[in-house]
Amino acid sequence: MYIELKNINKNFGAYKASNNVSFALPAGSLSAFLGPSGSGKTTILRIIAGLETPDSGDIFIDGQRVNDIAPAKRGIGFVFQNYALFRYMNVFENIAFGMKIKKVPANKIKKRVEELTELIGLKGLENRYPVQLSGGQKQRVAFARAIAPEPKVLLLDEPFAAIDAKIRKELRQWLKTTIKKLNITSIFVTHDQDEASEVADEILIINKGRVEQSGSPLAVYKKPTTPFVAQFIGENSLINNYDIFKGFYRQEGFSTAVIRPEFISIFKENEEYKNAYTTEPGIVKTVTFRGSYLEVIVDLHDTELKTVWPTDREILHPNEKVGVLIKKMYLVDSANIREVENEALIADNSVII
Amino acid sequence: MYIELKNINKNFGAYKASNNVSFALPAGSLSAFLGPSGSGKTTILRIIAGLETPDSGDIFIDGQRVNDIAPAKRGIGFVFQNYALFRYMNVFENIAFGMKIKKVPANKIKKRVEELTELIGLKGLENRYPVQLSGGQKQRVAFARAIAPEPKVLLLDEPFAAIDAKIRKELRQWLKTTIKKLNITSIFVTHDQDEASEVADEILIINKGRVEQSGSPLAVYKKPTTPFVAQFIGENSLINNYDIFKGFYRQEGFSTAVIRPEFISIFKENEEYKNAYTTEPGIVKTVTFRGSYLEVIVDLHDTELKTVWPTDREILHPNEKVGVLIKKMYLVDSANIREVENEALIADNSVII
Amino acid sequence: GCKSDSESASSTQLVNVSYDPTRELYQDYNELFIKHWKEKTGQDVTVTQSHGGSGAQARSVIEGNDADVVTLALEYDVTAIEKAGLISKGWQNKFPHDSAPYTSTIVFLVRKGNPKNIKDWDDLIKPGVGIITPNPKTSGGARWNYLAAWAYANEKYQGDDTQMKDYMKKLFANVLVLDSGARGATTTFVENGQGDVLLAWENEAYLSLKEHPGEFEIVSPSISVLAQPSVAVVDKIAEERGTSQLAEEYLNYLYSPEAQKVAAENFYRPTDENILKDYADKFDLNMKLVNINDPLFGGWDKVQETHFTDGGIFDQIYSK
Amino acid sequence: MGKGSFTKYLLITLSSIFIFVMLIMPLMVILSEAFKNGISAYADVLSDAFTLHALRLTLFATFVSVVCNTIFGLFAAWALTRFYYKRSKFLTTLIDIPFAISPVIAGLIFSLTFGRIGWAQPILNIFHIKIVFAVTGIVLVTIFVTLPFIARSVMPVLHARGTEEEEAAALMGAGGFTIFRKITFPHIKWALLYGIILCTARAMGEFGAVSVVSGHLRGKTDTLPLLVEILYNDFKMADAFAVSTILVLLALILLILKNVVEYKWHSAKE
Amino acid sequence: MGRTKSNSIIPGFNLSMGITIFYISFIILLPLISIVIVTSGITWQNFLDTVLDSRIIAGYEVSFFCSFIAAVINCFFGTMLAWVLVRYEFPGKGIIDGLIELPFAIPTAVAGISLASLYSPTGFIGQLFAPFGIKIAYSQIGITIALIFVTIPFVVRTVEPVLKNIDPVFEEAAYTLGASRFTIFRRIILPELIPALLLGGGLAFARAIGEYGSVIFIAGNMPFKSEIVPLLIMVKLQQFNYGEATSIAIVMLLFSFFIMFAINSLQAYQQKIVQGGTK
Ligand SMILES: Nc1ncnc2c1ncn2[C@@H]1O[C@H](COP(=O)(O)OP(=O)(O)OP(=O)(O)O)[C@@H](O)[C@H]1O
Ligand SMILES: Nc1ncnc2c1ncn2[C@@H]1O[C@H](COP(=O)(O)OP(=O)(O)OP(=O)(O)O)[C@@H](O)[C@H]1O
Ligand SMILES: [Mg+2]
Ligand SMILES: [Mg+2]
Ligand SMILES: O=S(=O)([O-])[O-]
Repeated sequence: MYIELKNINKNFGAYKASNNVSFALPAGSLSAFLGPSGSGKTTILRIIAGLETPDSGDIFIDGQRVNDIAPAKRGIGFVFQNYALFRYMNVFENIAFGMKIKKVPANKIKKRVEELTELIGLKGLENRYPVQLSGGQKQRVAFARAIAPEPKVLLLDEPFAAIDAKIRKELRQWLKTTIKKLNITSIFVTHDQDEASEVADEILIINKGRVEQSGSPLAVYKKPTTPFVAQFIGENSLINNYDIFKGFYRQEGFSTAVIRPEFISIFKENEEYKNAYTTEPGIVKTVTFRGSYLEVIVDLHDTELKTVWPTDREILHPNEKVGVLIKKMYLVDSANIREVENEALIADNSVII
Repeated sequence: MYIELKNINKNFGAYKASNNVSFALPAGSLSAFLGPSGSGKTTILRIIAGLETPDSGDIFIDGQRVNDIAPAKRGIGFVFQNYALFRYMNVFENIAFGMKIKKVPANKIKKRVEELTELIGLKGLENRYPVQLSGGQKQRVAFARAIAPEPKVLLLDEPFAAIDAKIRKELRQWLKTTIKKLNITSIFVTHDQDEASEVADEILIINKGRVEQSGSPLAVYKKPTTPFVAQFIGENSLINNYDIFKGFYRQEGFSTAVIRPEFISIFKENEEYKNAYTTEPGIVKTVTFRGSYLEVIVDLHDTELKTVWPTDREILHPNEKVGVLIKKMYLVDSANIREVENEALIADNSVII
Repeated sequence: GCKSDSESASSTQLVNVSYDPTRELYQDYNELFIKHWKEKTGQDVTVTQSHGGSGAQARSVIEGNDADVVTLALEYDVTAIEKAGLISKGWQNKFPHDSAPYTSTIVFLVRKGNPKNIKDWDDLIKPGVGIITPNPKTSGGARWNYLAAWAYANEKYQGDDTQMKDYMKKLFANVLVLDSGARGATTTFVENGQGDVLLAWENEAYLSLKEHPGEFEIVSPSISVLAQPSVAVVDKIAEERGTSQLAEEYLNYLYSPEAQKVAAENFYRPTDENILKDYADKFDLNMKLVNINDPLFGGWDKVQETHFTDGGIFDQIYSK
Repeated sequence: MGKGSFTKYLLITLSSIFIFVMLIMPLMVILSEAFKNGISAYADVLSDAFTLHALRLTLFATFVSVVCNTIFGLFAAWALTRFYYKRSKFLTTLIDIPFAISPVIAGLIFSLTFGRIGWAQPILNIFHIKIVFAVTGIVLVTIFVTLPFIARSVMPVLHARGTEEEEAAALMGAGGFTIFRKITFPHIKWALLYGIILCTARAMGEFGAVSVVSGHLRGKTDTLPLLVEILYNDFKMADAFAVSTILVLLALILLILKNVVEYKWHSAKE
Repeated sequence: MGRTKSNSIIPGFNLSMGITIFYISFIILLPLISIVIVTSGITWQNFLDTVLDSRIIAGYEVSFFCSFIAAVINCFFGTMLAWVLVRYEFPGKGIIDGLIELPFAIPTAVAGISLASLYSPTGFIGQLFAPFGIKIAYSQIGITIALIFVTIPFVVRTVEPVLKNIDPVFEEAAYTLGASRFTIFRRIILPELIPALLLGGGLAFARAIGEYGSVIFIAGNMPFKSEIVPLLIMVKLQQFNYGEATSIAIVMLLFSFFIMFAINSLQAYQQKIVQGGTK
């Protein structure tokens, strides 16, 4: 494993910013720390970079324990949340800075900066100062500056937070492909799950200074292992009296159900539908256009459920009567999670078979 | 019409920040100005508020021409992009400020602030100072401050720009329902189309100081009337040699085609599909998990096309061979737009009929 | 707020614009005069003193300082006020002794025991002798220092211009510090220990002795200059304020024996011969003192013209 | 970020040495000279009527200058940062002039303007106004010499902060004074405080300019620095330095006041 | 950034601009006219002869040289003091902080006399250097020291707030790139400080050129060696020669003004790098 943290603890006063954090990431991987604000993501990143010293625990990079190695010697590139571009240096000087410090010969620096401006698509803008760049361009310069001295590890703290929605989406893809091309082990911090899902090979869900779950985005989405993850990931509806729905029964200890939009199927009144027996009648409350699909809130037994509707199917209207089928849900208590299928549906299907 | 602008022009030096802007919005509506950065959205908002004086043109609020009415007398609430909360006043004082200025009796102020903190869900935080609030909380205080003096019109300049992705989504819904509840005619500025689509009843697409198109989000999405709108709205693929696709022919003057993700259907090799004749063989390049669906880039005739794939269908894999069907596209030149259907598809369907 | 002193027709307030360091002299004299005036007219009079560099004080009067009388270090400074139209012509003859009620001269202040054995002007140009004197161009009073040396040179070289200038050159070549004012020079010499000899007014030399008893000695050269601080009524202002009579009496009374004694107590040489003799132990009466109106100098206007104007002899000494 | 205690102590030591040599040693000279003739002589000088008058005049001139310049500084900062105005840059540069002018010349120009030979004299004569060689002149030149301090310290803060908060308040109908008091002032109070401190210190200590327009009338137009000069020229070195210690003391009081205000503001909020 | 005056919603344009213009006109411009009026009383030739006189030129050289050195030294120590005051906690910090304004409060003459007594060859500090033949008081070194004394507050108090506001993240960024503490200061912090240093240094320089009271006691005032321009103006005044005095003053004023202008322009340039365009 390329980066490994073992039992890292870090307290700020009485507050446990890192609580026994351990994980290992393979070489060349691109991972994301995903978690709510204040969960300790930045703290772990800063500990790896050496900007913060852990109270206990070991940090290994490429098998070597780096706790006592000076930050600059750890071979780490760090992209700061607001880029922290040097305001009085132009693009060239910013990117060249780390190499100048290392006393790389001028002609080599020049070549490498050229390479990098090419890579980040800013060729010709070498003489611009940070203020003359757009958010996305700044972000890319910060990236180039971090990788210029050819670090073994790249750490990015909320690399997209300060960028416009539109550009953010483009940048995500760009960053992902570029990092993959450079084959540099990277970790980035985000609290946007779309972003984490889209960019990272592996996500680590951080909550209250602990790593709750890690795995591929789809795996984590499809199989949350802790109540926190089940609730945090996805645009869920949280329901307490989940036993009012057909096919679900109250289970001892589990007080809350988490229902994902795709766990719900909606049928228009005029459509013939497969599982007529398990489908219950609901009423559409709101239909919101969300870019390329419609988000639908349906009322079922006086409970609001969120689901989606494609733009190319016949449109749904508020107050329209529809058939609602809940296929499954997660039941959670304070420490456990259980995935339950709609029992009626199981029965229904088995009937057909 | 409640808010009406007629032929508003505003130049900054030689630059036309507003170019003959006219529109009318009904009472109680919630509208969005959507457009790229620098397109003049803020300028129009500031003109309505009276923070900027137009060079020519008339502004009507509730049928009354307000050009010569002092900004503070227009009955407008303004939420600034960075909130512009009074840093040295706490939440209570911030919200109460406008009423104090109007010499509302202290007990009434107290009651109204209580009402409002209740409304924005910040009860108990009245004594906090802005630095002690999170971005979303600040946003809500700015909102409460603006509506406290019961304005007839509420203007919001990029109300969500400075907020975290996750919280932003919650806030959008909150803002929408709250404004609807208060039934106050509102306009907000954004350059995020998801946001505009989700929150607004009506969007006005602004480009280069002009209103390009207006209408409901879905209407604008489904029927762009200008080339700019066709390209700006949606996650489109832009293609020049659109005549390489089966069923589409080069049309005089139209140099570019805009293809929406939902214009494309993908079929797995093992699926039987309806329009076999019009479907062309493509190869999946990337599959990205994006929250609740998968974004798929397919390669068709060496051209990359973006489309979507639901999480509940059998998963697609990179390099998988698939069938690709382009159902329609928009053709655009510098001033015109034309929607064209796949001719082969029309033929195909008619064959069946 | 703008206060305009509202003087009544015959004010009993008198403003005496004087120079440094006459503060104690006039403090004593004012007491004397107030009593005198009370006896004479029954009126109470208050005198406001003003002290500063002589030239700067003259300027302040020209620029608007409302002085009823001026008591300055140089006739030249008073003449400048005259030229500004505030003092009538012929003021020099209004009071006895060229309107100079007391005089002084330039002496040498040397360190205790006179280690460099400085006796006369000749000793000043010896190599290794460090001289401290204020700059004649910035300090009115210091012009007397310069003129005293010139008087000596004249006597020694019998009016040979080149040799006289040469002497002056050598003298100023030994000057270590050219302070801007008399007091600055004294501090440099006394407090900061610079130089072997300070060229000073006699009264100032005595003040230094008083402040630092036992550390210095006064050496009176064979020849020096008769420094005549001039007094005058600023006619125009005094008339405006209705103080002409009072002002005139104020200056006149300076010549009274009582006032002359006060001057002597403050180390100025009384012009009253009798009183001067009473203080013969204090002032070296054997020095030859050259008057400014002596043909050698020819009065202040000429002195200013030949010596102190820009490019004059003094500047030539320092020209490169 | 590392410890770097070596650098820290090096810098602290160097700074302390600099302060010691450049400020504390001259201060010690002043004190030792002031007390050369003993405590009672020192007390005599300080209780002298003329000294007390000079102290009052100094405090008066300082107070008026600081008040005038504070009012001006705030209005100027408001005018030059809150609005777009073509000649703002020019005006801003004009505000700097008193810093670029020698104090003696500063005094002289007032004398040459309002004095007997000044071009404004005929007008002043009509109204029987006396400006120079009176308290008015002293106050005026003190104002002149210290004019830039407050505007100069407040303007950058206002500039950096932008106008949105003021716009928000104005939009709700707040008047100019309310906006200033409630919205703007809290932001600039620290800069204002430091500007006032510098302005006060300089106003108290100003000698050159005041000297030219004072006339040195004993007990009337002598400020403390002028009195110091006169005593010094009168071969009263110890007295001169004793009077100087009043100014040192005033500076000290200023420092204490500053700390009190700082403490109050800090504990009042946040 | 700014809104035009006619349509700004922020109140008080007329009042505040009126007061500003009146105050500046009355306190600054009105008296300043005199300097021109008085100078216009002498001929052009006379003016040139006065300001180009070799002694005066020597005076300019001394004044500018010493003022420049003093400003540079103060930029160095002023920055160090500001740094120490902002970044470190140590006993006696309050004392240092409180002493910074002292040079403004002490009358310049007192400062001059005290410094002269300290630095004269028999003085407490001067005697340390005298054996090596270094004369501090009564030379240009003395002038420079007096000028350093009177201009300390300018640099410290302009740099201090800027230093306080520098975001530590810039330093961290450079740190992760391997920069040493000194490099971080030189390449990252110093550029941030330069506008303030220019301003503080410029103010110190302008003030130093005009300084009279504190300098003359320690200068020695030897023509062509340690004579400063303000002293030469006093010489002219001593001869009641207002025209020539104001001629020299005008040249000085123009020079100081030029310096300030240059600094303002440089600052504007720096500002442009940081804030961009005409904003
Ligand atoms: N230097 C510090 N001193 C005290 N507390 C700190 C410090 N740095 C961080 N913390 C606290 O530690 C916790 C974790 O902080 P961290 O910055 O790692 O969170 P994060 O997950 O990055 O949050 P965000 O998404 O808001 O950036 C927070 O509660 C924060 O207040
Ligand atoms: N006061 C001003 N002076 C000069 N130009 C201005 C001024 N205000 C705005 N502009 C210019 O007018 C244009 C429109 O500006 P506006 O702020 O309305 O854009 P916007 O659509 O709100 O952009 P953004 O999304 O970046 O906020 C921009 O090019 C801007 O530079
Ligand atoms: Mg963080
Ligand atoms: Mg905008
Ligand atoms: O006070 S003097 O000008 O004569 O030195």
